[in-house]
Amino acid sequence: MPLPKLAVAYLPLILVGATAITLMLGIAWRRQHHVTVAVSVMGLGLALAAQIMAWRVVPLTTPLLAFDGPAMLGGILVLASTLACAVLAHAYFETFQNAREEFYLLLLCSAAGGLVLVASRHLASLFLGLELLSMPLYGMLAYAFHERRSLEAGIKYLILSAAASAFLLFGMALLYAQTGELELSALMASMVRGSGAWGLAGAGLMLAGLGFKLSVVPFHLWTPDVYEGGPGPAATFLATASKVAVFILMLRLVLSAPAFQGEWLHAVLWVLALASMLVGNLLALTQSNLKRLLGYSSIAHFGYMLLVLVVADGLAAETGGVYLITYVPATLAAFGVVILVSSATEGRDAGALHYYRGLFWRRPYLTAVMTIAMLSLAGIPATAGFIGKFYLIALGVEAHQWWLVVGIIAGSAISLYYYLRVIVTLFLAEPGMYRRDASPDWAARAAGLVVLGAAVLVIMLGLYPAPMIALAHAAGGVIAP
Amino acid sequence: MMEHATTLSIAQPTTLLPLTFLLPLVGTLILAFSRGQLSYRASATVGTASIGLAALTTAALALGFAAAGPQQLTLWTWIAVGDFTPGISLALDGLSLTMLGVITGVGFFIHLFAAWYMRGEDGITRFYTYMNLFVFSMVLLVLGDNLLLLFLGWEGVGLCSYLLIGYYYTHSANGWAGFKAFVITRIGDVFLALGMFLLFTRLGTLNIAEILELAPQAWQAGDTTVELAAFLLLGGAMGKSAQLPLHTWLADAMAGPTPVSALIHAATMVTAGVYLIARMHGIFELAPTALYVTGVIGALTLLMAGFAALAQTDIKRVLAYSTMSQIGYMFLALGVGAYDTAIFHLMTHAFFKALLFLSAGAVIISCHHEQDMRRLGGLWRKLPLPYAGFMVGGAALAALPLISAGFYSKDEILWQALAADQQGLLIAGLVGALLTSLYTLRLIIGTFHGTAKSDNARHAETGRGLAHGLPLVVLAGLSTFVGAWITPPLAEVLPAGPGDATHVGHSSLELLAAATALGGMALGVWLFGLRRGWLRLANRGPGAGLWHLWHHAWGFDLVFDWTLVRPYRLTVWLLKSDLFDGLFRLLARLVRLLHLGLSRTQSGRVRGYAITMVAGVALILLSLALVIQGT
Amino acid sequence: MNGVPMEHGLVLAAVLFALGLGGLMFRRNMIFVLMSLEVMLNAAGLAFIVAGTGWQQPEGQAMFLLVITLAAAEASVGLALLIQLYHRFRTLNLDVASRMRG
Amino acid sequence: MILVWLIVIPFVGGLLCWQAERLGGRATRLIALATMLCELLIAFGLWLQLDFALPASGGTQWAVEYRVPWIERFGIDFHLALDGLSLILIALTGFLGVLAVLCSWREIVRRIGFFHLNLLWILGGVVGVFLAMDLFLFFFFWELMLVPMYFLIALWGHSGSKGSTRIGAAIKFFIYTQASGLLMLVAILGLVFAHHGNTGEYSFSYAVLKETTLSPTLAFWLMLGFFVAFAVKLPVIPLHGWLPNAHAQAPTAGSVDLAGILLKTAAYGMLRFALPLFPEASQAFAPFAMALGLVGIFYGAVLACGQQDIKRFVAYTSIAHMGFVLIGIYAGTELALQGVVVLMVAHAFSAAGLFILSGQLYERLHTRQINEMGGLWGRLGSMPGIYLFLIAASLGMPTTANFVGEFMVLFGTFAIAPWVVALASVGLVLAAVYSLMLMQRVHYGPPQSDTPLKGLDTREFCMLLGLVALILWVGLYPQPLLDTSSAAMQDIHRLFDAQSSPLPEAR
Repeated sequence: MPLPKLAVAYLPLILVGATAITLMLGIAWRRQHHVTVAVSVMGLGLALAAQIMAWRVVPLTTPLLAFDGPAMLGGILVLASTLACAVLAHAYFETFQNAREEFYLLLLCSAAGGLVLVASRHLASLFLGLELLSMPLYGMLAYAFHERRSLEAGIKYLILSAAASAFLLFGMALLYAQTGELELSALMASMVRGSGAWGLAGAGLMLAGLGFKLSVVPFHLWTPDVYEGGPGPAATFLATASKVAVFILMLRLVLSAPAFQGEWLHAVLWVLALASMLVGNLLALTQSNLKRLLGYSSIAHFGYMLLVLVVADGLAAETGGVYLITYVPATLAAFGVVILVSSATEGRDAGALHYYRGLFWRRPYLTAVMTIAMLSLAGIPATAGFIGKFYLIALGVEAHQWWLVVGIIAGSAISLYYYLRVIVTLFLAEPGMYRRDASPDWAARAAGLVVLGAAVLVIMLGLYPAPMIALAHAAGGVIAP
Repeated sequence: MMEHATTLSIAQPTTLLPLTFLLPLVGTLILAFSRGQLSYRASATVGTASIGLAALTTAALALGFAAAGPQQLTLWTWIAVGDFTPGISLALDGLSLTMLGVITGVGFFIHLFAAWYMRGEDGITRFYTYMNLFVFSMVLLVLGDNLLLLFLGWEGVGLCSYLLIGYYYTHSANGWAGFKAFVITRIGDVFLALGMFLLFTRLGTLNIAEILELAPQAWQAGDTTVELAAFLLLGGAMGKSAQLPLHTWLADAMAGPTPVSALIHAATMVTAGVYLIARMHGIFELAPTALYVTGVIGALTLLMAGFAALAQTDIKRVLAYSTMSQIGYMFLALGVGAYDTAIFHLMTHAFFKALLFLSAGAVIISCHHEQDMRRLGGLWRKLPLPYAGFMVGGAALAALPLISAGFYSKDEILWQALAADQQGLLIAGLVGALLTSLYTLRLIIGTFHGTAKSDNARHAETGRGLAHGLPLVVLAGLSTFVGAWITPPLAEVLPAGPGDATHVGHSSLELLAAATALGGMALGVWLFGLRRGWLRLANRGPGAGLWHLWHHAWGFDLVFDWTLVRPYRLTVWLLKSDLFDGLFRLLARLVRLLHLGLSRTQSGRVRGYAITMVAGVALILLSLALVIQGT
Repeated sequence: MNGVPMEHGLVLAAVLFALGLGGLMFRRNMIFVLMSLEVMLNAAGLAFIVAGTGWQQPEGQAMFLLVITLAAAEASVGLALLIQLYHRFRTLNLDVASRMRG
Repeated sequence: MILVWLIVIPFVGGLLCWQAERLGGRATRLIALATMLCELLIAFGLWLQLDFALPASGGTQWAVEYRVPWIERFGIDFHLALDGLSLILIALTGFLGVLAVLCSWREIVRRIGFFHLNLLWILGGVVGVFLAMDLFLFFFFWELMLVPMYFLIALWGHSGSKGSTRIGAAIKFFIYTQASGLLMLVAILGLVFAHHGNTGEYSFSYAVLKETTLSPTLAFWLMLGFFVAFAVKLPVIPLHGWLPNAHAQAPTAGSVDLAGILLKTAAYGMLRFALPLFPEASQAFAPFAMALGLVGIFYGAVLACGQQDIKRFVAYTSIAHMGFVLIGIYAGTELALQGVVVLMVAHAFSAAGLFILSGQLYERLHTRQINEMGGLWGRLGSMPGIYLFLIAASLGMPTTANFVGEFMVLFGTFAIAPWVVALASVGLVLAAVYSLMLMQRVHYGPPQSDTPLKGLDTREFCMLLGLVALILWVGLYPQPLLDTSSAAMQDIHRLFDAQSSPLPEAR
């Protein structure tokens, strides 16, 4: 294997790691918020560029990592969302009293974990990536530990995530015991030859562990609490980069290994998908905290996306890619607005919906961003979300998964109720209990630009989705063994 | 629209033809868009003059008709889709000319009279707007050469009738009376519409002349389809002409101003059904059953209404039931195939019934809007002209032999019934004649003789002026044998009736009819005038019951109330909360319940979350165990 | 492997895992919860070792090392948060951290 | 390219209105008015210029076409095309747009810019629906127009009685349409994949998909998917739940657009897509559809009688009228289809008129409750006369456009389904019942007070007079309309009729 190719493939990971180390050293030397942000943004930007460059060398396989289409796409999404989170965090921590710099360190570590995870082709790298992704998140979520909710979110996530990790590990161990393989493709191959009860149980436990990270019903209960309590940027990262990475991993698992869809697992996935899309939406119905609401909505969205894993054929890879691409900017925009509104004043995040009452008449463009994000999450045309939903339904129709299609329709009908409620709140005139507001010059700041950019991206992808489709198509087409 | 309208080369009279409906239309438009700027005088002038000019136009047309015969004029094609090409096109023949004469001629005098009658009322402009619009629609009804245009007029007159019945809108009851009239006639209209659909579907045309030409080729006499078509047309006619059982609206329609009753609910609109059947006689000729039923309905109606008229106390309601009864005669005539006789009676009836209504109107205005017979009386000295009107009109209504117009037409009907060998109908007609004499006498005696029974009657004021006098005089003249001299030019349009006037039986029937009428009058004088035996009969035992029954016109209103109105109201009430929508609301409630239930799992406790997670894993493993067991 | 079949080792690990799970589900004290988590992770580690030994491969033990590392990291972060919890609420009862719900 | 302008103009106009708010309300309104007039003029110009008589020999059925690739992965084009039917409806949209702007001149005083943005965007979306000839694009616009409509109801609506809020109404409207829309999307995709299965190529093009061969079962289900989406919007009982609330709680302009145009998109969808794409299945389904139409006629009529809110009242009458439209569409004869076109136009005028009048009554009386009215005839100047005319139109009085439409539908259907026509005709009686009942309860009876209310001002009078004139024009001389849509309707009729006359037993 020629070294330069390998170097190109590894470059993003190396860059992220290097940035993290630089930051660590820099913080030890001198605390400078702006500089920290600048360095991490620069590092992430370079990594993102490198990731895009790395597309040239796919597919490339090493014993632990596989650089293929989904990995590249996942890497790009993870890095882009991390970048956005970093910029948003800059705004968020503006008024923060304690040390702010370590947050970026954690963020970068987590991003590195994500990069590993999306490319992993070995149980060890999978495990490493996943833990590297999750572990810093504990810290990030509890970062504002003076705020009781943040602490609570951290503790909850820590305990439950560790439990999930334990399930995952035990599942891995059982699979290993069954097959004697740790490399995923070999493992799958031997599962095809004959899967005993231990192996299947192991697969089930792994599914539970990964399902937790994707907050699939019934492993979803932590989601709203953690989203609500965690500081905005941490929740954003959790909702975007973390979930994207785990989903990409699962996508590659089911795509590269048809054995993963043995009848039983397939049925389990099917049930989980249907349950997630319905339960997530039902839970969100009358939610009046925006961050919780986004948590519930993410449950539902990943429920929809499980359809991709259930089908795992034909359009599936492309659909998964497209849906992720459409999901990320919309979520970023929604969280971005929350962060911007929260950032101006200290204290709890501005999660409660009543803060947003009549926002339009004060901050029309910010409201437009939020509206676009909500519409996109609801899957209304002219937003990227519509293309995603279109793809999903197309996939369901193609694969004759009628019940899941019905589930998607029912789910999105229910979801409209709460998305629309949020939207209309933004436009109502009556004053709320008390207002929180973004700073007047929000749009001129980096965070504002990110949010606007995300919204514009949502609209652009909704109106002209061809490039996105091409990207997802390309990513789905190259899957390493 | 007129410029590109006339495509064919037109003989002189035809160009006048559109004027008959354009003049009233112009009147309507002027009045409607005056936005309250016109004075009473101006409104009345515009409203009356437009009809007067239309009447002159009709006279001109009649002269032209004598010379040139039937005319046809297409203004423009209304709708053209495939075969479906009804035009806005007019046809003038003897029948429509007769109708046109009645409408514009009698209509003009009624308009004129209204100028006197409506003095002091608000909204005279509105009144004349509706009246002119009515004449416009009625003219289109009779001139339309296809069924759709006829239907246009047909519905238009219904609307005007509705509006004019509810003219005094501040009393809800008047509005509801109009409502009732419209809805019941609309039921008839639906039959007519269905008849149109059927005829068009089978014959491929709506043109009346073509239908009459094609029908005998398409159908044998007595064919089910043509019977059905005839029955449907009959349904339409029954609604409009207030025939059993769709008659209940007419008595309530008296809520409108009296000139309206005279024009719409006596002279013209209610006879549209007769016109329709006469117009579509070719269909009825092919449908003997329907034709027979027509006669039977007429007979039943004339009896039912005759009895009901006996027991009314409101002079206008007496006249209303008498109108039903007289139209019953016309239907009877139609039913025996004597179409021309029916039209002849239609014409004479228009004269004398308009006269009666206008006279009644004169009485009502003179007596300060008192129209209850029980509170009138002794007016003949104070109101000589209305009294004379009542006498002449009553004579015609009761078919006083030789000198009244009614005698000639009604006698002809009875003769045709005999000639057609319909003894049942003949007997009904004779009994009806007796009843007619009775209630006419009761009306006249009750209103004009005896003593004045209320202050309103004691202080009656005599009406004055040309608008008051001229219509009464002219119509009175027409109600005598003079009116019977007018022979409608129907020979070419309608087939001759079964009877032939030169037949031997004719004169003996004439004698019988005359005897019936005179006997009825004598009985009436005896009952109501000399002995007042009536009151004793009506106040005791079975007499009181009959009185009650007849006073409420055999209780049809009650029957309809219980079979139609109440069930409909009940349905409305039952569905008020939108049943089907309720299903979806239930669904929404279910979703909300699920939401609440699921929200309870979101307890906030880590241990709870962990337990759920473990339970999920356990379920997954359990399902695995089941699968493994299964294989 | 001599004598002990792999299944027995796995069952042992499973039992350990279930014990940890029980602690996780039913203990309120955060210290015990963290300990239960350790038990669960170590059960998984044990299973790796059993499996590695069963297949005569070193990878099982390598994985065990990773698991140990994770457990340690988990514990350190967990303890840090535990201190904050105590600092704030003067109790180690996890049920106090249930402000967010619904 | 002109077609693109038709769509773009309202959208751009809307943005301009939003920004023009800082120049004051008047400027905003004038811009909105100018935009809609521009739209109307373009439509009118197209009408004068183009020939809709017959498809050019060998050419397409479209008079104008515009096509650029959009999403090539699935063969989706940005494909707009215009024929007579679309043009009529677009002109209608333009006209009602003008009315909507005019009738909110006084009513809307807050956030004028954003209001007109939404108003114009609705109309832009609707125009898109009428022009889209690519199924993806059609769906795109179909859903897109919901959003501004939602805002219109939710932000400028009135709260109804019994705790029904405007937001609730707006959400209900949105959910009904969106959920059923997704069913249509499923059906569209089913069709596309069926086509893909046959040919190996993806295409969303109307012309291409029309040629797809489908198994009868599949065709039936796909047709049902389309039908449900359109049935919700039309609305067909029992999927009508959103309509009364949305109508009652929307601002006048919203009701005008909703009744005048949005409902028509459903009928248009049936005519353009449901029938031509699945002629056999539609033929098989026709008895059911007609039965549903009948149910709608009766149900709407009965419920209208039970309403206390004048706007709800008019809303239910719309359901009844749309029953006739449904029957006409599924009768499939040329006469009935042409009748449907006329009836759509007629209902747009009459319902819009009644809603405008309801709005004006509300401005004067500050109530929409019927039992708080009564005896208004003498107090409102010339308004009751116009009210009367519109009521007459709504009950299908001859000389009005509604009569022509209804009777053409009935005439055209009679040959196919006489019993349906017989029952539907009973609906004519019920129409009289509810219409006159409204008249009676609002305008007749003892007046509540003697003080005259403000009569119509010039703006209001001109608006209403324009409507009256148009209703009369279409009622007396509908031929220009019929000629315009004739080719399109003949086309549908041919497809439908190819399935031979004796009705196959439906599944």
